[in-house]
Amino acid sequence: MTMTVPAQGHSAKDRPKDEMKETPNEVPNRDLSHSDSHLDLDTPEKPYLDANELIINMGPQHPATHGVLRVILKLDGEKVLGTECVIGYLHRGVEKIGENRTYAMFNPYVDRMDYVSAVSNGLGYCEAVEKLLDVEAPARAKYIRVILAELNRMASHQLWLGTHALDIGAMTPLFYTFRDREEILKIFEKYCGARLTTHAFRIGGCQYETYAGFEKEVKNFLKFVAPKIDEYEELLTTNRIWLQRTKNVGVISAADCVALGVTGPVLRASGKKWDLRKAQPYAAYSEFDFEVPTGENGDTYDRYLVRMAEMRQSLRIIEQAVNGIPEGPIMAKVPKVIKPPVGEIYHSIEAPKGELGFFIVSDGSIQPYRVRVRPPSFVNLQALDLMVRGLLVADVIAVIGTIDIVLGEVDR
Amino acid sequence: MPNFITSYFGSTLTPGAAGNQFWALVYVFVIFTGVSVAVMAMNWLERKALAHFQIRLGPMRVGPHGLLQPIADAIKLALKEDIIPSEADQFIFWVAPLIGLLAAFTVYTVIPFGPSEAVSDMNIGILFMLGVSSIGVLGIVVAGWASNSHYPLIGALRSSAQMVSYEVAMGLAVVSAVLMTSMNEKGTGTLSMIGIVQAQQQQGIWFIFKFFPLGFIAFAIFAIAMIAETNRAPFDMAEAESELTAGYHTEYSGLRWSLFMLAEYAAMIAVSSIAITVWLGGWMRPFPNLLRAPAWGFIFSLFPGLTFAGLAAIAVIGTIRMPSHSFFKVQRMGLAGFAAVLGLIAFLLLVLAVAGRSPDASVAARFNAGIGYVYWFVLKIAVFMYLFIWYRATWPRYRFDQLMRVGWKVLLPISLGVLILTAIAGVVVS
Amino acid sequence: MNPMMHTVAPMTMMSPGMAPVATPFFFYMLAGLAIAGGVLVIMLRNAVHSALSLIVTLLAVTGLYLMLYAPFVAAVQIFVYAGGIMLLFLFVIMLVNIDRAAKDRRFNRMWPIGLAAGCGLFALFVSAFVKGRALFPDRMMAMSESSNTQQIADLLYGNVDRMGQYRMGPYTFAFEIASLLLLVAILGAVIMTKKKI
Amino acid sequence: MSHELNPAVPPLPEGEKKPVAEKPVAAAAAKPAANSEGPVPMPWTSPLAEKYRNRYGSGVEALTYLGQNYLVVDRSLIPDILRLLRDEEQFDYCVDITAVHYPKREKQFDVIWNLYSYARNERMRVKTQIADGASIPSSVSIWATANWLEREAFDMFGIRFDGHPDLKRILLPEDWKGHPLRKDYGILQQDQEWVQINLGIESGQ
Repeated sequence: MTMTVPAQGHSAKDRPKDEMKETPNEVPNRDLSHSDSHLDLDTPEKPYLDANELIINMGPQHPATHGVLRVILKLDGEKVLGTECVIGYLHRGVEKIGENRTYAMFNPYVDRMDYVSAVSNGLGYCEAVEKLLDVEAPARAKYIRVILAELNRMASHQLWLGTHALDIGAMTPLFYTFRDREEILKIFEKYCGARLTTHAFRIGGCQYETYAGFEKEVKNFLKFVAPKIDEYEELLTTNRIWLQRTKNVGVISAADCVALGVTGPVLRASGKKWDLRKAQPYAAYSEFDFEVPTGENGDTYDRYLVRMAEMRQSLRIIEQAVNGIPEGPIMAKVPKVIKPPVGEIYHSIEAPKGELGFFIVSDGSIQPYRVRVRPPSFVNLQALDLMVRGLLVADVIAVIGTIDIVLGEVDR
Repeated sequence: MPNFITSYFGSTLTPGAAGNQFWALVYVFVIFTGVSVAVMAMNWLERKALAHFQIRLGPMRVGPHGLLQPIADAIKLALKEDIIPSEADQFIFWVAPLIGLLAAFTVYTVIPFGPSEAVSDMNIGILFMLGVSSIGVLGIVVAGWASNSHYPLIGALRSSAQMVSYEVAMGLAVVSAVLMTSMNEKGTGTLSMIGIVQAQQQQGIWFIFKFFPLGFIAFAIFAIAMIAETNRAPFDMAEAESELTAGYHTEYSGLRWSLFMLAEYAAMIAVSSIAITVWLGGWMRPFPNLLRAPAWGFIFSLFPGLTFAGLAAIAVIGTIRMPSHSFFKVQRMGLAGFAAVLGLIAFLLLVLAVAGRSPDASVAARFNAGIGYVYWFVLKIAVFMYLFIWYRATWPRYRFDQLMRVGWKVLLPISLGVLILTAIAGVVVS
Repeated sequence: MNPMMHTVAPMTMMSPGMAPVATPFFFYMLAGLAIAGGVLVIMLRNAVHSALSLIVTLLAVTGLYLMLYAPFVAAVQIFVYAGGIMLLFLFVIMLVNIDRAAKDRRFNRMWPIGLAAGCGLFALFVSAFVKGRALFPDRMMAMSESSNTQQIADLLYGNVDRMGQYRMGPYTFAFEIASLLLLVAILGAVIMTKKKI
Repeated sequence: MSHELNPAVPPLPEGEKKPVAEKPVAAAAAKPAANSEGPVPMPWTSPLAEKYRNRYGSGVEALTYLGQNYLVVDRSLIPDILRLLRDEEQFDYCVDITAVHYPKREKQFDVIWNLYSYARNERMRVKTQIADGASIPSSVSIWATANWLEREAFDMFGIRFDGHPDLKRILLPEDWKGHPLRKDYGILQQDQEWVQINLGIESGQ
């Protein structure tokens, strides 16, 4: 009856087993030295009553692992003793591809990493190459970039909210968020012809001028979506079951976040007010007035609230940007063949999921010598083990949802 | 006509009580068919209602407004390959859905759709219902075990623990209502389903309003526990699709899987009928004690016909609003036909209501009364079914430990308290 | 056919105004089911199969209770044993490592004693059966062959009431003692299983 | 090599009305006036750089390029310097750990730590060079986040990190042969044997 999961090569190194005795809703006192996920999966002798430890394989085909994440759970009844993430099922070697494409050719590939926020990926990559070339996009292009990136942040958060709520068992928000995300995708489609993998930007600016009525449509969307966010909140924010399922679940402190390199809403929800748009402004973000919402407890509920607040802040930014969008060219003077000088650059932006960085090494040729992507989902996912130890199986689902991972980005 | 057929006419007993096996079999057959059809209708209704909660259309392709979708689904499921995992326990895997189904359908023998519109009246009816419906979970548990897979096993464990915990609160809530039945001159209560409704009739009050708010609290406890008992959202721990893929029926497919669904929906209707029988006056029409005049009886007896007329009108409007494209020709005809059938039923019911008005026409009157009982009972069930769908569309899922906490630490003490207070109130009043 | 229907059928058939139908048939069928289930419980290797056989036995016994005009006991049998206790049995059995349990010896060394005890019990039953007719001849007559429908109706419908009266009357003390015993058992179970209280 | 691009003069569009985001001052400063090959790394002068240069002498080289600072550190100094950077200089957030492969060099790999300080709102990189087959001390004890990042570097480049709690492949299958981000690993190359055994197909291409 007990199946030993064929795990991918677990050495039989013995690590001290976490003895988590807390009840699930208490904040466990965690020791970071065990955060590396190592499960002792090879139990030689099955005990007669093996109710105590159950090893269960969640994914890669599982409805709530947001793609092809595989989590091996070691359970005591339903209590999680430890987890091990097995990733790489969607590995496409994006970084290797980057070394074999020209700078411009690689641009659409980055859209395929975090495919629910393709615009942000493109923005990060284009700005990194621009930095390497030492050119700067024109102001109008920057404004367009901000508008689209913030729309994309909304879309990403809406998708997160829908799937997260679905994971916790609330079916209905999914359809509400998808209805509203559709409006964003329509704007993307009208702007660049694609809905998901947009490839909206070019190195040096934007390829396309905004279409006629772009500003009006964006403004209409802002008016349309503001009450919809209240609608989501109405369904969930004060819902008793939602509160019970999310409060004090998957707690992570700010110090743990920093140590684990966790960024984005997860970091902010644990109380650290840090947003790259404020800390190291890129594009045109320094010109807008917006808040960085933070939480207090670092639990799933705070992360939910932070993301909801971020949606509202995105609306503020878009409103300012669309009202103040300057006239002018949308493309800087960039050579047809992009051939940066020898050197290396790191540039990062605040993607919806956290800090998305591009480290590009140029050898002076038309292809990057090395493109390193610093994926927020990948790094944030590392905190899963810390966040779920001592919780229940149902909480693992909630925490996977609340970290907001996209496996395309985790595996690249 | 043979005596065993005609002798039952005019009897005020259930066929079981009258000892008429022929009519008992007829009733069994009618209930079996009726429940199966109701489950199909419920399936369609759930998909449609859920879809409209979620700004979708739901099934629209098979038949007008997807009306034939459940039939298409049933055919598809029946024809699907029946997969039994090689590592599964073959026999138990095979028998598990049947256990659940048998338990779910067996309880219908004592559900009183009317004072004589039940297969049988047992003096332990309510205990029988609770007991047999608790057997249904055995099917779920052994199904989860027999699948020999982890997710079904966890689903089965959850299901059994959940069922044991909620049955206690459920039973205590029912007991407090049973106490209320003893509030008569003789001081004798009853466990019979029909007796409980008749007690409400005699006391002139639905038990939900009796000793307000005690009856209401007991009802609320039962209403919560029955959702847990039937594994529905927000207590659908056993088949939580985001956690356990599909819970106990992960490994099931085809007909066997559909038997689980059939059992689940049949059980939903069954527990709703317990709630209706015990607290909501069973087959009684609204205000039978206040609106006593025969005219009121006539007005209420028009309701079934009017309901069907309303449904027919909706179908007619749907036919008219259908796009006048040749693609929709068949659908149009189908919906028009559906409207015609509904209209015919409405007409017959209205004629019967008028014919049964005069007390002389005893067979028609009796028939008319029977239709009225069944109508009100089914209407109340429909409200409950809608609530089930509504809950599912609105609430997130409880976590397992929270569910147990609610069961043991909230519902159980409250139901005990209600039981004691009801007893005290009963003594004080009498 | 639905096995539950059998258990219901005798009850409904013994209603007033109706002579019992095929009583011996149902009796022997249910008795046979109960014995077959009981034998299977100890013969089957798989614990879950055994548990299911035990459920069959319990349901058959439920039917027998109904035939003895003890509907309340029958209902409690379903409610408590088949529904509640067997569920917990299964709950525990499912967590046991079946692979290993199947390899274990089915009968331990005590089997001769068990066999002897079984034979003794069987002899007791036979003697009770033979002598029992002489012990309670009137009652047995009254039960099975009485044509007095009113008496049967009293038996049928007064059953639960009488049960309650006995319980709250002459047997209150015994009842409370039993419940105290159960309470102690519950406390013991909690203390034994809970690691930290 | 012809360069149409002169990075010293960033092409600004005409008719610029809105103010553009200010360029980093350091970037302009770092740019040498006349260099057709683009900017070159310049020595980085800052208290931090001075401090480490003084403490470790020639083992540390502090450079800046396009406004981004980095230390090139001798391999033997890596554990000390990383720990000091975290403890003394508040570089408490390890953004990334990665590597670059230069097959023609004697020490083939650049290992790069990308650090950020929340307190100072400042980024820097630490680089070191190691030879193929050489190992490098793990920084998991310094930043917990290094765990997966080092596993990825091991997976992609075959760089061993001493003292890593669970150094194994992360993105590729456990028994895959080869490290794909090495320059000698072709873009169409794959572990044929693994593909045939595990996927049951002739080729993944």
